[in-house]
Amino acid sequence: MKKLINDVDAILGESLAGFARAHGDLVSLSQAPLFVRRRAVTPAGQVALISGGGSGHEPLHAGFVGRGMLHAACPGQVFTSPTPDQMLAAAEAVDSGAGVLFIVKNYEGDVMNFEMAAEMAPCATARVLTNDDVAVENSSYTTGRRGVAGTVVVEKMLGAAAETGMDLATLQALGERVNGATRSMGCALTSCTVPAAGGPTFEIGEAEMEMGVGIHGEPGRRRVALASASAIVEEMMGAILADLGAAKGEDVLLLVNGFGATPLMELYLVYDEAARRVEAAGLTVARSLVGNWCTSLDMAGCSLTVTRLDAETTGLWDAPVHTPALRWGC
Amino acid sequence: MKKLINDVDAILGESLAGFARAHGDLVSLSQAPLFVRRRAVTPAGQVALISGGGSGHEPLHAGFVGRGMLHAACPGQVFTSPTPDQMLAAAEAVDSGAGVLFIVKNYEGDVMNFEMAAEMAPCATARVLTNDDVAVENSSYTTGRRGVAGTVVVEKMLGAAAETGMDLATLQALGERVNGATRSMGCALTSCTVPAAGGPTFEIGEAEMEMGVGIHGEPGRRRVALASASAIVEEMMGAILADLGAAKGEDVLLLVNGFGATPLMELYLVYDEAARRVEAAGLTVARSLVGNWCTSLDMAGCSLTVTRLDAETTGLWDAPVHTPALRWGC
Amino acid sequence: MSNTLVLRLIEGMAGTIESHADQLTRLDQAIGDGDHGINMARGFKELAAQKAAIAALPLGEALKKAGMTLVMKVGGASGPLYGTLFIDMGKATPEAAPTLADLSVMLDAGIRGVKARGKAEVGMKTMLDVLCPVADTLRSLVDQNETDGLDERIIAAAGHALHRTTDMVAKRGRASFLGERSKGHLDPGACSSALLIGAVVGVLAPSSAR
Amino acid sequence: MSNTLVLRLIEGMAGTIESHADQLTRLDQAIGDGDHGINMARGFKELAAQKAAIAALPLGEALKKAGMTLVMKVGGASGPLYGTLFIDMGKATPEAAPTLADLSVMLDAGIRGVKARGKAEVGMKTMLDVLCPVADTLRSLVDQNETDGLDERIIAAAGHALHRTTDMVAKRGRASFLGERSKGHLDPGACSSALLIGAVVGVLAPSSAR
Ligand SMILES: Nc1ncnc2c1ncn2[C@@H]1O[C@H](COP(=O)(O)OP(=O)(O)O)[C@@H](O)[C@H]1O
Ligand SMILES: Nc1ncnc2c1ncn2[C@@H]1O[C@H](COP(=O)(O)OP(=O)(O)O)[C@@H](O)[C@H]1O
Ligand SMILES: [Mg+2]
Ligand SMILES: [Mg+2]
Ligand SMILES: [Mg+2]
Ligand SMILES: [Mg+2]
Repeated sequence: MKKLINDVDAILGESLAGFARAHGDLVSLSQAPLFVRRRAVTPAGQVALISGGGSGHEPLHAGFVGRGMLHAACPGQVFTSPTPDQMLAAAEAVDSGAGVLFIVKNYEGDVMNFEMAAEMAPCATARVLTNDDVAVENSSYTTGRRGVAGTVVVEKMLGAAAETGMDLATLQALGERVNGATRSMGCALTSCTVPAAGGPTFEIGEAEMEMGVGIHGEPGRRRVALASASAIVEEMMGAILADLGAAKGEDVLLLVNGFGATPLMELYLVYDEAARRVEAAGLTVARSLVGNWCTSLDMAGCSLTVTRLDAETTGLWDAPVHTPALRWGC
Repeated sequence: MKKLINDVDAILGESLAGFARAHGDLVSLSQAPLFVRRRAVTPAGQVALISGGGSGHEPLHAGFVGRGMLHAACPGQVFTSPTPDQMLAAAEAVDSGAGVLFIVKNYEGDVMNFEMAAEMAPCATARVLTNDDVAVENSSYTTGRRGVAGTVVVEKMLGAAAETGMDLATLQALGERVNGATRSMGCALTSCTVPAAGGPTFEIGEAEMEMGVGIHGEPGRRRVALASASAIVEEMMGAILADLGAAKGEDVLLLVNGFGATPLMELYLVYDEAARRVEAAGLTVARSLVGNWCTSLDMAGCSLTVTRLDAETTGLWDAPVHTPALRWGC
Repeated sequence: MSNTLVLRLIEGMAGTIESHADQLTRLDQAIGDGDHGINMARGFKELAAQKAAIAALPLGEALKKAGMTLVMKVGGASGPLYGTLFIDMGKATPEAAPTLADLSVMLDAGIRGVKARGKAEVGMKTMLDVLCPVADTLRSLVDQNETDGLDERIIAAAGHALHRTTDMVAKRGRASFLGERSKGHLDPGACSSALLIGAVVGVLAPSSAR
Repeated sequence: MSNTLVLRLIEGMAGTIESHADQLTRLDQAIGDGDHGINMARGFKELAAQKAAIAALPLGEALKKAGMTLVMKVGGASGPLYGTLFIDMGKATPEAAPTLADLSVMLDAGIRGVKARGKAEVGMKTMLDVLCPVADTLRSLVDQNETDGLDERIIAAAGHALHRTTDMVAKRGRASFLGERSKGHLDPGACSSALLIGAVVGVLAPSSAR
């Protein structure tokens, strides 16, 4: 394992200390319980958005704390859900009295820990569950689909909506609508290495890739031979569009997300393949985002996310945002 | 070699096509000769800034084309200087009549190709050479120091200055001043793989790292045993500060730059180590930037850059910028 | 239960988890995200750090505090689940020193909590696939008033149940994302449950410990 | 020089570069950035594609156009340098078919251009460390009017000079960043120069080609 770290057990705290130091104008850090919050106090009447999950997906979620996006983020250990004390302390810190909306990726660990936090919370809470990963068969007998990079879209749009003073129930409904209009799928060329584990999570041959991989290096649909970017995007975008059910002529947002070790040069090449397929399906790529937003430590590979847009959600996407990782309009 | 690509020979064109498609509101692409330019016409009287160099350092340079930074960028093949026809075509496209300033990283290939372009250019040109890499011994008998991530700082500040209508000679002098106030050093944990070469540029053991590496996987000061982030930063920051000669109490800009395959989590951890050392040396970290800005394809590792700031350059750093990769204030 | 017994139970569980952490992580790398051993070790290390304070409490309170400690320290799916197991066992603990029958009732209560928290049942390739067979064995032995060799039987039940998770297709937890590909591997949480049961039996009936 | 000779010179040089591209790249991986073979192959492929148009020109113009083609296609350090070599040779080309003495003068002119462009001299571990010894050999043979075995001597001079770059410490090019660590490796540009000289000799005096 080759990483720029000191002590394996101290990574999270040391990294967050650097994060808070670099972005002290925007965020502040609580070390125990561990959470990151906007420096600005939540205005009265504004619902506070709190997300969180295992670390290792940076900039998700702490990088999205700031004006027009999250009010707080609770980082768990690497790939491990945070614990309820973190969510409770964060809620207490950022609740303005209008309640707290938890944005939770659909993993049982996250779901249960946020659930316990909600049960113990002194304020009104609601929850939006993201589950955009079409790689996983959607069966009511299992846990359902994973929440992956589409979470970034949900956090951005809800963040903008919260700024307008939208109430908790309406925000929650909007979140479910955005999540319902979002589909993702990913593919890994290499494994990630969890620092505490010290070695790669999975073995993969020089000529293999993992199609449909999750954001923790969980195996995906199947192990296949390494293919061209064009063939990879064909399969991923095919699965996404088949499941999305958008009508011809609709606007969509296209997000190409790197998993951490894939250079921008490759991500833009993938973007070109993806955008051409979206357009060929009769949809319009009205908004785009290309970069490393929801990563898997040092995994090589990428995911595609498509969100159906309407006038409201397009406006929410375009609204000013000022966070460590995402900034526009101000 | 595992990369998200189609044909090795088509990577650059396909990737830039995706880049131009994703950022069509800001930039446009000329395929032959190959260059990226701002969509907006250069206002009369404004000096145009053109940079360029081998590809594989994305977002440098094309990602910095836009308001408040570059007017055009000329991407060469991977790690290979662009050719003079590119610079000539770009100059013709963006010169407003006020002349063109070439920002060139100090590599003989870049220097000579930009030099030939300058000899053939129909407009007034001047050049700023960046050479911020302290890893290389500074000897007048050799090529001198390499230009590395400090180039981002030079491009940002000159871009802001150009917007104010500063003339060519004054801009050039400012560029030399900023470059002179900037020092960098890097360290690699893994090699990069040039697509056309098909394999890693250098072999490196599981427990080794390359201290003082360049941004093309060029060997650095020496091959050493993998060390803690703290020890790595100690050596790099020590070399930087010793060479920078800043006086106690001065403000500096601290840039922590990833080489492409190092996750944000590690970069922020490194940032914390670096910032603490800057402060311990009696300097103030007045501005910061953490991320992948001047990369080496898929190399793991990072570089540190420190720039001495004064009121003018601080203002230039803070000025609005709107490019694909860097955006604030608008 | 005496103060020292609770102390020794915590030490026994924490020791087992610590020495098997790598194994649990390896199992989780195969069909999960490779952190189960790390999570459990973090939680039980904290439990061990607080053992004196916990052992000073009445058993029911001790279990609840142990559970809350796990909830706040383990994280992941196993944190709330093991936490709930202990907390709900604590809620079902009598004031007097518990009999074997009480223990059976307590374990059943804890398992009900785990099922509700995780929306899971037996056969879904989770920790329940060890916890439930063990609870069933304990209950039937208590019902038949057959306490001879009880410890060996519990251990055998746990081991056998753990082994059977190999052939299951996961319906809960991260392994469920793998569908059929989850077959052929032990479930990590089932393994940690078997280890904890072994540790408890080892403390309560040292002679029969594996 | 006849039209077909120029055609065959271009084919000879392009063929050698293509078949040695990997070797040049490997040399550049050791002490540079691993693209020399790729750069040269790209440039000479373009030269080959334009061979008909170039060969149709008078020799001086043909050399200039070939040089400009390399400048616009090779990139890196070697592009402007080889481009300048050809362009400046073209500028020194007489109208009439060049004699050996003319060739020597042309090569000297090209080398002067390379030195000026690259601010380099002999001994800095670059292509000049092959080009200059070869030019020296040619010049002295012409001066002594000794054209017997000239082709073998040129090839020998190139090979020997290339070999000597191994022990040099680079003072120019990317290898110079390595300082002492640049020792022990052939210089990639010196190698491509030796290859090109071999190809030229092979076309002009096929019997003695390696
Ligand atoms: N819904 C559930 N019900 C019961 N047990 C579960 C459930 N989900 C997961 N588990 C158990 O938790 C174990 C995984 O724990 P752990 O790796 O610590 O958490 P995570 O899956 O969040 O990384 C699984 O092996 C399984 O036994
Ligand atoms: N200043 C110079 N003068 C003469 N030759 C040089 C100079 N700089 C580099 N070279 C030659 O160019 C070769 C490298 O070419 P190439 O790899 O194509 O370019 P780059 O170094 O830009 O990647 C070196 O091996 C050396 O022979
Ligand atoms: Mg986990
Ligand atoms: Mg090069
Ligand atoms: Mg796990
Ligand atoms: Mg080279």
